[in-house]
Amino acid sequence: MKKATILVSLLFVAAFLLLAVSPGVMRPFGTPETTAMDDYFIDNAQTDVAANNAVTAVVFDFRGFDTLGEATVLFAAVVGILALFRKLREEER
Amino acid sequence: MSKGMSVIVRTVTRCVYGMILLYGFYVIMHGHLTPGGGFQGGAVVASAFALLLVAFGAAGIKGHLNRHLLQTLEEVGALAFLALGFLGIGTAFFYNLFAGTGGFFGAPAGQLLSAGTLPLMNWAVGLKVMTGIASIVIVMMVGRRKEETE
Amino acid sequence: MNALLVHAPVLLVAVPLLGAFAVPILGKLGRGVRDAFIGLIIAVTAALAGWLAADFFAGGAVPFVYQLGGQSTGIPLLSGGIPIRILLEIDGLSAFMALITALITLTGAFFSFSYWKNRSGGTLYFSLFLLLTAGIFGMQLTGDLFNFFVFLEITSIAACGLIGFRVWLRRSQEAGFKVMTLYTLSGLFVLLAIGLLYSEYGGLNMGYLAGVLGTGVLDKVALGLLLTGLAMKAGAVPLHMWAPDAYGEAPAPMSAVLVANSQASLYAVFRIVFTLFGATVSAASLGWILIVLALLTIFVGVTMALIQSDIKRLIAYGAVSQIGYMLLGVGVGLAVSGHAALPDYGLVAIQGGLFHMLNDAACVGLLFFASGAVIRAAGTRNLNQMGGLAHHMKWTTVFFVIGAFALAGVPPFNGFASKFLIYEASFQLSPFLSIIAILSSILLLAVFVKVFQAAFLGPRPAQPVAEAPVGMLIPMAVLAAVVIAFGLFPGFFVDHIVTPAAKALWDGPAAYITTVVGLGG
Amino acid sequence: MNIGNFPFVVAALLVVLGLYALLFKRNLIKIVIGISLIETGVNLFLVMAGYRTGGMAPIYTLAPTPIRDMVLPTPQALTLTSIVIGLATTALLLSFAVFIHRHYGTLDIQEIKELNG
Repeated sequence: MKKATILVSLLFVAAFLLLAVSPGVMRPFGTPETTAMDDYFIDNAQTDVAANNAVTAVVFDFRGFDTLGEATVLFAAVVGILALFRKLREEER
Repeated sequence: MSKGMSVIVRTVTRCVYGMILLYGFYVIMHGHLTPGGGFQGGAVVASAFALLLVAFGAAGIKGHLNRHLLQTLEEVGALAFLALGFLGIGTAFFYNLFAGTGGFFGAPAGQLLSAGTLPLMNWAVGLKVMTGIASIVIVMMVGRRKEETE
Repeated sequence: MNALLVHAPVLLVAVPLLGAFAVPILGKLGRGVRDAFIGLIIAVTAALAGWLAADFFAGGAVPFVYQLGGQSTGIPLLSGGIPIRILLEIDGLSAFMALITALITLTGAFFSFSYWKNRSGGTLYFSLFLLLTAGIFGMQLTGDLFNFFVFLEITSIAACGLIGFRVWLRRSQEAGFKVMTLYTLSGLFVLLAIGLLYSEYGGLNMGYLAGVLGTGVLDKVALGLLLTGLAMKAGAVPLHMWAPDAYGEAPAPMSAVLVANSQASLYAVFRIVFTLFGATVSAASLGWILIVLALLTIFVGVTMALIQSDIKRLIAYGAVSQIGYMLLGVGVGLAVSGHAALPDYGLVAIQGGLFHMLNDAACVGLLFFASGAVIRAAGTRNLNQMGGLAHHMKWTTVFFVIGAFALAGVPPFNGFASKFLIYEASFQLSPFLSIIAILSSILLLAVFVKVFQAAFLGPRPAQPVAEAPVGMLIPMAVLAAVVIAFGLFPGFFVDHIVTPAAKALWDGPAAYITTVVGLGG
Repeated sequence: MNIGNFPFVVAALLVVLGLYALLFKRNLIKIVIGISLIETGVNLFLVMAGYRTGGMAPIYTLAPTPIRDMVLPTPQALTLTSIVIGLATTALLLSFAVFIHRHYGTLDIQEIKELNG
């Protein structure tokens, strides 16, 4: 019974996702329509940031705050893992 | 297992270890010019540490990779990145202070010392990622070994 | 505006991050230095949040943006109508949520100093705590969808590190794995929705997207994914199965912060249904979906609380049911916001829902703190093995009773004030809603009377237990004072801080959009 | 050659496969693999959203002349971020799996259910 419910919900999600990417709903591959933001990055990476690599310009300058968050996620994972494998006190064993 | 793997693996590791490190540092250093950057280069360097760990075992790398040093370096990398963000706070957080000024790191696009704070951030993130992943791998390896002996 | 205040939105994230990165290094200098530093960081953060909110509400609650890395902080740089940099956007709701987070993290940190005194890994514990704080603030202040996802993941990972922190308890590891799986899944749903929206509209800013979203299938799928993911992270039934494990197995002060974390996800649900999709989807049908979820959450939370014998798990189910009340209030508001007449009780319902967030944070926090003190003293979490604690722990008993009555909605405590607004408004939409809500509150009161009788009354325990240390009592006293103050003077708080927040939702997305893309729209 | 929506469908199928593993597998490691599969699907979707037919990498160093259309840089940056986040989650999940194995001596979720009800 429980398994049937899970299967039905999985099929539901699958249908949902495939509907979203089906032709007519999702645009065809390789044809982005609204590209004003990305065109700005491509055109101005060299003048604004003086970086030849537009992706790095986006990662560290235009969206630098995301990268700070990303570094924080990794830091959180490291701290969490160190905490799990830390040395315990005698009374905590 | 704690003694590491066969002599072939260990010899090959000795040969390629330096090259992987060099390549990783290259990727970090040229992040603003060529494909790559702090994260990618840091991951390459960390993979060299992981290779060392696999080849020589947890006991074999004692004294070579100090866990506490790695952790401190990771915190230093994170702090440096945050400090670079704070550097521009006169204008806005994460404002790129040096880019295009012509001075320090202000060369026009295409040179190694260009792009303002970007190369510095690449180094900070690279340091953070290489030490972070390395300490995850080492801690998990050492923890697993303890479990085997218990 | 003051120069520091201009940067306050980003400092609310950056200062706790600075703390989190520096704590492991400072921890080597000894516990005193470390604790002083953490106290300073968290106090500065809370003061900044309070100052920002005070200035914001006093200035008429006009939304403003903070542009990261640009030439100007206040005026976003646009390209083809799309903001190209990450924007933090403060409106009434964000400022209000930041106040809640500041209150809970401040008391949680000071409670933790005492709670984690004789345990291992204190440095790592506080580092994770500060990361969680930064993540929650980031979720509430950011105006960029992908940035929101990044902060969502920071809170997920930091929260799971804290849930599994007591590694010697096997249940905490099980809870950690389970919660991490579901948090990751919810994060990936959100990311997939962001990808769909980006591929269609080429932008990531919420204000920009709110202005251009259509009514196509793609938008509906994105809305569905966002709502599923965030409802899962907020702990709404039927995706609540992680919530009691998380609240129940985390260290006591962290359970309180986890509730603030769930509320941040709930904030995102409100932001998405009112602001992001506010102009394009049918408010009535979406509102009724929220109402049904809310009723289910209230009902399941209370009935499951009824059968628990583990004190923390019981409070955890109580906390789950309170999420339902918040959803109910805002859901009623959403359901009527589509009406042409815009009846006034819609605004009252939203006020009730949001005010209940603040009240719930205070009283659930108080209950978790008190339960931490009780478990520490009694040495067990099983209610059947406790008894007579009131003889030795007078202050803890008083605080527990205040928290329990407030949670169950007994006057004159704060839970009553906000629940009354919810009952009043939902009665006008359908009497059935308020009947279920009231009945559940009464059941919850019965549950807490049972707990009180089992844990605090009865004969003196065989060996005397010690009262909780002062370091724990003071944070509890602060929260109890908040609970009583909000209960005695609800009008003042509703007028000055809740109404601007509720209006930010009720008045629709126009102000939020205009702040980003300018008056040209 | 026009391939229409086919790449997006592949990404969606990867997500569905991952969900299947997550929901029906009993081994904790397989559940983690399922999560990684979903992550891969989502990342693939993100990076494909930024592709322009015939575009080249958005890097000016040694770029072929004349410069053609470049693919969109933002999705690549987002994917980079989400890959690192995925790494962090996977590492934490696996650590929890290690400790669950230490405590319970098994990785089968049927035998690890103290937290029901």
